[in-house]
Amino acid sequence: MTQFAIDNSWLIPFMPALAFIMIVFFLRKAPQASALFSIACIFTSFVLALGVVGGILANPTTTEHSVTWFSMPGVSLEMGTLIDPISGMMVFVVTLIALLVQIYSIGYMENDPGYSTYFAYQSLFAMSMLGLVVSNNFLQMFVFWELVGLCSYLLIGFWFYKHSAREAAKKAFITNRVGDFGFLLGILFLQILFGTLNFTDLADIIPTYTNIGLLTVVALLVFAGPIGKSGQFPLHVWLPDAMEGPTPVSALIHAATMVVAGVYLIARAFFLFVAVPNALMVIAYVGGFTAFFAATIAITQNDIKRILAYSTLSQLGYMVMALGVGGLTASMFHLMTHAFFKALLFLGAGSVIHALHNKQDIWEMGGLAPKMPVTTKTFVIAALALAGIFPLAGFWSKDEILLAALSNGYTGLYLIGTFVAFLTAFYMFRLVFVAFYGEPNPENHPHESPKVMTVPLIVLACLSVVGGLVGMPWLKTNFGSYIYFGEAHHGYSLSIMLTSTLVALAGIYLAYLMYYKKTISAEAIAHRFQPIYKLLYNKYYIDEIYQWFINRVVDGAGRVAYWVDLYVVDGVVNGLANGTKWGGYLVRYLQTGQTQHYGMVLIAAVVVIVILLGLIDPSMGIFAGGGAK
Amino acid sequence: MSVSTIVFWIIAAVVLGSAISVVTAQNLVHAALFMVLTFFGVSGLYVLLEADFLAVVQILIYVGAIAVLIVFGVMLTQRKGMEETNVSSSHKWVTGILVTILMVGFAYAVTRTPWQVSDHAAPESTVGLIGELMLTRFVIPFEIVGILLLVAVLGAIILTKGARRLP
Amino acid sequence: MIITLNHYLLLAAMLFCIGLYAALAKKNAISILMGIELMLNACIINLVAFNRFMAPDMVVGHVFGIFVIALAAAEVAVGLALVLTVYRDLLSVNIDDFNWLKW
Amino acid sequence: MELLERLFVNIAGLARTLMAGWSLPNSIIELVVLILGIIAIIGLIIVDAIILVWLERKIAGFIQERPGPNRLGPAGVFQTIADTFKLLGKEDVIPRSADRWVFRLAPPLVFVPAIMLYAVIPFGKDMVPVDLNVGLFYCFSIASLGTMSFLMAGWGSHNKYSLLGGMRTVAQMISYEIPLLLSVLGVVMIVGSLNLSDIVAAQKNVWFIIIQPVAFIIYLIAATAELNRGPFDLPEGEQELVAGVYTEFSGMRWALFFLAEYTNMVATAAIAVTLFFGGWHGPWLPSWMWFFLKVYLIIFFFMVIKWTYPRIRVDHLMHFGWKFLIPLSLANLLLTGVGIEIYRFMRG
Repeated sequence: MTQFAIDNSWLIPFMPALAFIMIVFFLRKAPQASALFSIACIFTSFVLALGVVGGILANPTTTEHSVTWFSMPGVSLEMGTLIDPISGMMVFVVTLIALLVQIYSIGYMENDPGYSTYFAYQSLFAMSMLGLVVSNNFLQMFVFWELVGLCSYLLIGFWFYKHSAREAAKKAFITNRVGDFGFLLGILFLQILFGTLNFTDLADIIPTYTNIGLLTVVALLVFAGPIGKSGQFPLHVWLPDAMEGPTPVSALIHAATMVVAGVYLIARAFFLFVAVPNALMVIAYVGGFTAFFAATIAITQNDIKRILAYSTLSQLGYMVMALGVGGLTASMFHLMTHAFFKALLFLGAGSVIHALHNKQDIWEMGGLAPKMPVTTKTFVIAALALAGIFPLAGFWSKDEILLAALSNGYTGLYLIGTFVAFLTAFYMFRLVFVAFYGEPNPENHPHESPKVMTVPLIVLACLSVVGGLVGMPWLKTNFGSYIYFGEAHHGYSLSIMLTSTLVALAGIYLAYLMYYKKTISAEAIAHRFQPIYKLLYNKYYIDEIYQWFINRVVDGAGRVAYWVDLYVVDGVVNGLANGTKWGGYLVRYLQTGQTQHYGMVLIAAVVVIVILLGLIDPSMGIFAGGGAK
Repeated sequence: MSVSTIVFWIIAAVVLGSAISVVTAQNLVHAALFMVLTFFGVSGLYVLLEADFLAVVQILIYVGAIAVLIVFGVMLTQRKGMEETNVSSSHKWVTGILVTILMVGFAYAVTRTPWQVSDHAAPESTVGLIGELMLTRFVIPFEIVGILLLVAVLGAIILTKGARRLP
Repeated sequence: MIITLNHYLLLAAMLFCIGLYAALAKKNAISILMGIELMLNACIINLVAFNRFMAPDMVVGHVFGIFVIALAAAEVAVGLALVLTVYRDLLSVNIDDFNWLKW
Repeated sequence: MELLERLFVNIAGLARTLMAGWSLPNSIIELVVLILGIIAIIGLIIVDAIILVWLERKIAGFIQERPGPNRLGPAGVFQTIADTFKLLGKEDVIPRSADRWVFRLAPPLVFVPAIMLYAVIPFGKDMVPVDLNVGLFYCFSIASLGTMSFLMAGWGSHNKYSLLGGMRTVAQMISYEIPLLLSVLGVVMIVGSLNLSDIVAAQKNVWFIIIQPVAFIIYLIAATAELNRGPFDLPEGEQELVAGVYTEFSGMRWALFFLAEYTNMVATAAIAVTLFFGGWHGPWLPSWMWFFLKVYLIIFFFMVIKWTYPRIRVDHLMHFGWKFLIPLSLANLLLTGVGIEIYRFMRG
């Protein structure tokens, strides 16, 4: 079974693709059937993924299958699958979350007119994401990379009748273009420099390559992809807006899976980044800055999904930072645990939004805890996990990142990470206390969500609790024994663990004081730090800066180009056209409209050609060929 | 002078004479009838060339169908008398010179070329061989010709009857 | 005197040239069609003559002759249909009047 | 009996030996024998026509419950001969505005192809004038020549009835030529030869009317239409077109048309016999007698049809030809092909 799953890993993306095709072509008119078929397919993929994981745990080796896609002289492109511990873990996470989210969607998307379409998109996304994960080369990965971008666009704009959804979808797509362009350039560079895009081959070649300057450029170009897709500063602006999509989509795509594709790409191409320490440093600082930057914004936001979105950005920053400081294991571990609890948070938020009929402002909620016990409990578990409280999942992975930062000499980043842990605990429990334990809003009549929605929550809550235990440094074969770069390590530091736990608890306590006990007035603090608060509340005015840039600089350049086009390019074209026109006036006298005249010219031309050919070689001429046997 | 040689010269005279009459006859119907005579002569040439099947096909299709169609066309498009219906254009002298030069070129080419003539005898019956070739080696052209004929016939019907406009 | 390939080829060439003259210098559209028929006939004579004198064992020339005859039939059907259609509009089959292609 | 059987063959052999005695070259002997044969055939046709005209008038009379010709000779047998002399003596009128040459050429050009048909028909055992290997095809191509002559006759008369009649003739003949050819192809597929002698030989045991009944019916209908006879005689429909193409013709020219029609009828019947009724095969009697017996039977059938059925309307005629006979003959062709395959499969 496990061997079958590993050898036929192409089936994993194929099953959702089948679902997509079936729904699009046959099941459009049958919403329930399409949902069930989609879930059945993703479940099959999940079973296969379990097989893959089982195989990896038994024998952590790399299995690669590839076929030639097409080959030309000089370029040979292949398609294939690459199963190693990293992709095995990713396949497991993606299929699991996708399965749970799809089950959850049965309840959440109930009565939506685009039910079938929604599941078709979900299947397409699952196909693309899984295809991305199992790719064995950059080009195939890029294809699926673009496909997940497309799915993201489709799902953000799923409620396209809403203006904001359309705008958000466009924003996500366009912002991603910037990063993807860099990524594509990087791929082209790799193909030109090394003649192959296969990960395994490149991993062999790159360490021997000596032109570090060029390689740095390539690495940074490739890193542009993750900047866009994983929402790193400065291309993070699309992710909060992407919350316009249905909440399960946010959970699956914009929290647990698609956005970590960038992190996965860095991990996959880690050999490339390790070869150029400068690039690694850039990655580390970009990640660290994003983590801090997003966390500070999250403190001031009021929309439940936006808080979670900034939290996602912050956690993605963590993962990227971990990679930057060389902690591949830590990053991947955090990726996995984060997928569990962040998906849980989003699904919980979705449950709340569902119950409150699309209300998203946390200040309009309040007092949900008694009405929605399951949602509240699972949400709190997830929040604790995210805050990094012992022994929940986030604790282990966050500690590992901090350890990696400190042990690799990035003390500054370690401090930032610790501070971000504090901020994380603070904004998460601000959310929890306000939304679930605040003053009940008399307008609301919340009710617990149906089973089909709560069961995925419970499953994810269990995973959020125990998911981190696989990475306990005391285990003999823990997470790091499978996923590492170079060699496995089992280090831990009690001081870091204690610090981070204390810091998180401090954040929770501060939130408790400010928003539950109200002993510290949040308004007063906001008033006192008015400029900073406004800066944070308006997300550092990044969107406005981009808008100004586009309005002034891009439009100004556009106006110049317009003038050039109008007077220079059009002038040349019109001049040519006029010349042609006047030429045509002269030449048209040759066109009599009499077919016979044309025929005569034709025959005359034949006669002339025959005579000329006869003259060129008068001895035998063209007439010698008639004797062919 | 064997019999076949005499027959060849007679047929050649008939073919060329009637072909020239096609061009020179003032009455278009006469021209068309001379054309029929030309077709007959060509059919005779096929008999001389031991292509009996082709000779019969020539008569069946050219005389029995194509010539009839053309005469029909003549009759449907002439309203007044038939005198002076087959006149040449104003550029007939240029055309004549051009065609003469082309003929000289042809003659030069034909006489200068050392043809590799085979001395094998022609097969007794060609029908079976033709059928076999058409359905084996030339089956694709055969099918294409069939489709072409179908398309041509449909096109001709639509052209003359006028296509019915869809509501 | 023996009739050789050249006799047939020259005869066909003459027939072709007469047909070509009819096609290029006649005013009546149907005359032009007749000229084209003469040219096609000349082609078939060539095909059959080559077949007879250069490769009599194979009847490829005959087969192609039949194809040309079929083509001629198609050509005449469509050509006459065109002439009749134009005639309905113009009440003329004079090729000089067919000048819609003119600027 | 043996003498009778070999009668004509022996006459030809006698002529050959006689000329060989005069030490003439071989090719000329064959030519003379051929010419003799042609003369014999033309004589046969004329005698035949005289008999047939009398027969037709008798049959018409019988069907219409009147005696028919009954004055000259016993049962009026000499009536036709008298008519022939009358026609020969008539004034030859050519309309002033007629296209003279076309008008004059038309009647012989109708008649000549009709005679040419006889060149390939096997009249009896070893009695085929020219044993052509594309015989059947030759028959149809010669038969199609008649169209052109009718068109010439209709056009040359410069008479609107003639022209209309000519056009109708051509339309009818071209339309019905297709089912005619297609029906015959079934037989050709079974025999695998276009040679009429081969076709006759193939019917030694079983006549093709048993294997190809549909083809025979199609052939009979289409042939009637080709002959412009019977219910399909619109081109000369008196009530509408005066006499169609024949309107302006008189005297011997008209007689030629008439002769051609009967010649064609005999030829059509002869081909029908060759294709479907086993040709000259038959017991006891000499082969050529069997042949003529069968031919006359079919001619009798043609005549009965002509005098019993009303004339069909022109659009019905075309619809029947294009929309019924052609699909039917195609279906017959398909069935024949399938049957042949099955037969081959059964035989291994």
